[in-house]
Amino acid sequence: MLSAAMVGVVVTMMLALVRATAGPTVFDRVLAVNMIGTKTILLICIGGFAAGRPDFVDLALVYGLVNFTGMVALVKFCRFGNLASDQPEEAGAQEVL
Amino acid sequence: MSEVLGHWNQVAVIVLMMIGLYTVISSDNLVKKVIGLNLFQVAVIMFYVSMGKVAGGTAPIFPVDEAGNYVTDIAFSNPLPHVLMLTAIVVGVATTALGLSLVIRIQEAYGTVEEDEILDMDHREAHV
Amino acid sequence: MIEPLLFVLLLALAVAILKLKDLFAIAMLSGAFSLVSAGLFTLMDAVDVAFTEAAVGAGFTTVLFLGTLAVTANTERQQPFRLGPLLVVLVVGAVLIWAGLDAPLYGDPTAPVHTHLGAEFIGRAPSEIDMPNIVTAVLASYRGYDTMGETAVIFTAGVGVMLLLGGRKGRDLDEEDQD
Amino acid sequence: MPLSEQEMGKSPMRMRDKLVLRVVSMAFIPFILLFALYVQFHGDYGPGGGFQAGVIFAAGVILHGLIFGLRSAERVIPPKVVEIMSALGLLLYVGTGLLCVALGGRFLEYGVLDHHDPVHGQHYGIILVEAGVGIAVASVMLCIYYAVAGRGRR
Repeated sequence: MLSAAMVGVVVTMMLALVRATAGPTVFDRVLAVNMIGTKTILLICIGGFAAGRPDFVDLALVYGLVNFTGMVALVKFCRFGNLASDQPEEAGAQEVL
Repeated sequence: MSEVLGHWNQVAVIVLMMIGLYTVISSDNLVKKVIGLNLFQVAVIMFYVSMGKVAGGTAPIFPVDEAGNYVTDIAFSNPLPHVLMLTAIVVGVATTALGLSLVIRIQEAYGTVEEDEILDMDHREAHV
Repeated sequence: MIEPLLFVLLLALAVAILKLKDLFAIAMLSGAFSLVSAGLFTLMDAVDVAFTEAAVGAGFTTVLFLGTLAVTANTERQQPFRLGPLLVVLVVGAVLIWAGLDAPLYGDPTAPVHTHLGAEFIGRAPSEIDMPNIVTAVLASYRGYDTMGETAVIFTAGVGVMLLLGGRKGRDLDEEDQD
Repeated sequence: MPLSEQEMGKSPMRMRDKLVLRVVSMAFIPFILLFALYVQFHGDYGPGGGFQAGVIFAAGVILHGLIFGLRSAERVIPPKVVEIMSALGLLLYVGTGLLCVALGGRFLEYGVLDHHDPVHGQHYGIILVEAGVGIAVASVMLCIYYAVAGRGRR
């Protein structure tokens, strides 16, 4: 049962990978990569329970917390073009968040 | 063929390693070369970790039973490759940072990170 | 057997990284690559390695690559196809696979790796160190010299980055106080 | 929520003015830092340790830097402090080894740290060494972030 769930999660990750590779816009890619991250969290939770060591949910937690930093960096980069300043580069750009 | 399938982990790791190597030697872009090195590094780490796996084993952390004693009579995966690779990952990211700062300096000095253009500039400078 | 399936996904990610020309997308995909590889580490029982890979790959490496891309060009130039690298890679890969066929099978408990030092550590750790996590015990105590060297390498890399990128002095010259 | 004139600053488009992002990250950053400490000190009992804790701590500060600007992060943890701490972390590691020598053992032989019970000595030694690793890794990572992100501003 748990193995079937894991196979399902991996198949979902593959679908997300197709979108991340093909994705015409940046936001398709960001969403798809974020989805791969979320599915990895699920995979680790299921794997922990399948191995009978559910205390490894710690690992899933660190994904959830640190993945957020990476996503904010991605979004900031494609909005501002750098990671340091908090001023937008071009005036009148579209609000994206 | 069944020989190869029995060693699926090594075959997969070597294919991954070769993709990384190909990225390093075929691309002229220095940033992409660093990413290729990262792929290569993950492949090596994966190789070590897959060697440490014991069938039917569990992660090398002793479970604690109700009485507070460690359960030691179950099979554990080998902790030694994990220790070596754990430090290798952090060292790897530190050296990646060093490589990327070299790329930044190259960009500032030459105005490009494409290797052949940089070599062209060097040659022209040497002949002037 | 979920590991081979996940490995296929990992290989697909690597090929996508190789094929794409948009370096921003590549930075993004390399983040996803290390996430997936960390998932694979968990399934191979290396929870500590997975922990490190997750912390490093998901957050820090992405930030690092994006910080570099902010300075350099965002797309890779189109390259002509070259036969040399492909031949080198194919030959090296074939030799490595041929050499690897003599190695013990995946998960074989009688492999030489498991019969000497690893078993020794697992047997001695409960009485000598008395900590549940064998990896921490080996990392900090049995192989303490090794870890000290690694810490020194990290420190040296940090010093190198500081020297290359100028530290505080280089930055403060050309920027007025904006906050 | 209306923002005061000072909070708005010169440009209304800054990262920190995005309400959802700011509120979520304000809620996240303390948890990331706390989780780093948990990973540091729970590393003896579960997965984790100094290397992981250092990177997670740095990720928390980097998130602050991304949302509120590099300048703000450099005010929270100044680059000078980071540079000193990265050396201090390594010194704490080496110092633990030298302390063992001073107490009559060999280099990094933690058993002598507690003269009643060598197993307790091992625990003290491992905690000290992991703390050194955590401090060194966190500060080197922050150092690299300050250096690389500061370049991108030009």
